[in-house]
Amino acid sequence: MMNRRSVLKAVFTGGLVTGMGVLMPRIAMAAWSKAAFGAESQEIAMGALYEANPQASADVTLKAPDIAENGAVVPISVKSSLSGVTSIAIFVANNPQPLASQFTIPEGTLANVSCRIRMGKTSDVTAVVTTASGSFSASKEVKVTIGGCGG
Amino acid sequence: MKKTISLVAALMMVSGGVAAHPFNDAFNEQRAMYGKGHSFTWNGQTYLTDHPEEVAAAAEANATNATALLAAAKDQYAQVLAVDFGWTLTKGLLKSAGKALEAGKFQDSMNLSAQAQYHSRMGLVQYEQSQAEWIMAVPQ
Amino acid sequence: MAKGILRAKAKAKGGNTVVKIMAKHAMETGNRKDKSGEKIPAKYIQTLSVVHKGKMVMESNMGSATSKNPYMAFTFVGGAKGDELQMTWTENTGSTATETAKIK
Amino acid sequence: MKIIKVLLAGVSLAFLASTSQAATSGKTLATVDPEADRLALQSHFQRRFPQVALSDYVNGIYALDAPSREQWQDIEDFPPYEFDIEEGEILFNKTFANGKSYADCFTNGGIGVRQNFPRWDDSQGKIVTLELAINQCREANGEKALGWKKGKIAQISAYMAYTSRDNVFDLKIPNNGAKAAYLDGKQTFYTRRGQLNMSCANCHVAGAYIKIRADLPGPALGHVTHFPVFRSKWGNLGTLQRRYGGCQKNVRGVPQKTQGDKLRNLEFFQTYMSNGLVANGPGARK
Repeated sequence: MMNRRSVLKAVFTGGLVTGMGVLMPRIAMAAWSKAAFGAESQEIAMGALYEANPQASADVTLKAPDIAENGAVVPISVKSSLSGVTSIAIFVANNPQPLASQFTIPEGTLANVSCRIRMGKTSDVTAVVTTASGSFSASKEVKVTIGGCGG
Repeated sequence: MKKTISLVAALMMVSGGVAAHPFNDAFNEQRAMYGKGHSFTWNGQTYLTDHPEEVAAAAEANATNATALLAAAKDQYAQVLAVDFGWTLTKGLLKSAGKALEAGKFQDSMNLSAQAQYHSRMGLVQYEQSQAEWIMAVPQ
Repeated sequence: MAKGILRAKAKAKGGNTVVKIMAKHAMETGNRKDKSGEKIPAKYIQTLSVVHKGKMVMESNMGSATSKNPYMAFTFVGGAKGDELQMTWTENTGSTATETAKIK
Repeated sequence: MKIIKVLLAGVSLAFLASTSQAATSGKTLATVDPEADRLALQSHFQRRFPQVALSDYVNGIYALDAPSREQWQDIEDFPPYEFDIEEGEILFNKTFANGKSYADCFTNGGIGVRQNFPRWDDSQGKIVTLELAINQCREANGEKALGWKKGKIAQISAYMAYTSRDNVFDLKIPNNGAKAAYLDGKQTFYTRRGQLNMSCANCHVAGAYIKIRADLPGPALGHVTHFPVFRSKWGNLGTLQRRYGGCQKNVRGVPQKTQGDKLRNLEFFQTYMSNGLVANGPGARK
């Protein structure tokens, strides 16, 4: 049964989720979601993708630098020891649009991805891993500094 | 009178270096602490913390003085560029000084010209000094 | 044949294939302004999918926080030297293309 | 042991290099000893960072700072300059209108020659950098010279550097002309300029691995081996001379002329300091 909140979300995501089981992770549909990618806060972006707020989990490993050498190119790796991972998403809380990347992990692909993201300023970076039993996350603050050597 | 003394004093101010003149130290210290327009006593004499350019900019604010000061600042900038030791902000200061002059803001123009000229003069000091002292920085 | 915008390094190792892909793309976010203060229109890769022998092995959706020259690396089970990977990218502007790479 | 240096915007010509000792020799053509200079610079860094292998200095700041190194290695895993190497190879192999190509201008067809540049050219009586040689080659074959700082020239240079990876720099100073150029470059390196009154050496000898705001300047040893570089800051590939201009602006000085005598001599001096190290360009930098 859909509660009011998820119905609203369903409308928000363009009706794509209507008719799907509530527990079915929407991300498995893999369509590029304007509601999620265009969202200007992490809460809204996550709301568009997940039923419930992801729970922090030690089974999600986020590798990110403490201090980014350059905010324009920040190497990030996410892996998880959870079984049945269907997707991995990366959020940068303080970016204008926090959702950076979303990876669909089909069966047979390991829950271990790397990418490079862009960060406007110091921010928490959050990786969310989705499995059949819910969404799990790991966060880390990455400092972005303005260097003295612009040239 | 004070002004003349400070002019001479400031011209003596070839600062820094290995054997810094104690007067320069005193001047730099006073300037750093109190800014311009402050008087201090050194060896029983009274001096002002003004740079010569600031003294020049304190002249009556009119078209003639502002024009002359801008020309002097431009000339000094050309000199420092000729030895390849210009500073980046100087060009902008000269431009602003020219605009202020056109707009009839003579005092603003003179202040900007003075600042530009100071930059160029210090660039030249830097050049002179570097000729003698660069070798000191080489690791042995 | 002119090369596309994707470069891939795929290596079969111990039963798995490690894939690294980089795209030559500015990933214009739409947040940046040009010198005259006009916003530069957004132009970025939205999706990139990788297919191995008819099976989707990775699909990535990207947002404005993906760096210029976007890069991703992942590992899938299977794949052998000489196999082909089909990589399809789609821009927010609607342009799309499929490029291929061989597993080494 | 990091000291945070606070730089006053106002000029304070008073503070002089902390490394200074009474130096009397090495200032004139008669006393300058490039080999002694090189060894002195090496030993300066080896004393400061005894744990760092000499050969690792080609990686710049990443030889000294582990957290930066980790990010850099992630990027080098699939470096953004790969596109430029490809592009550079195409450009390099393109024939000019007269049927000749770059290969005709360089020894060994231009492959694996990066480590020989910059070099003293006796007939021209000056230092020739790789980029200058590229443009001279173009002009000799009736083509227009390329811009010095980025784009095609950097890509061609990157390709040529790529074909020269692991070749050892062994610049020669064959005569007094070359020696004079070396001395001039050395002077430029140690001379303070700009409103911030800083020399190359302030940041890259005494100041290497000391924070300047949020930046860690790289060591002067091995400083030039990895050029041209793809700087994330630029978002594209650039030549060493482009970086020189940027550095000089950073200390608020009007930059010296790109590929002019001064900066070519500086490049010669710096590269000579890296003799014995390998060419590893192009590189990725922050």
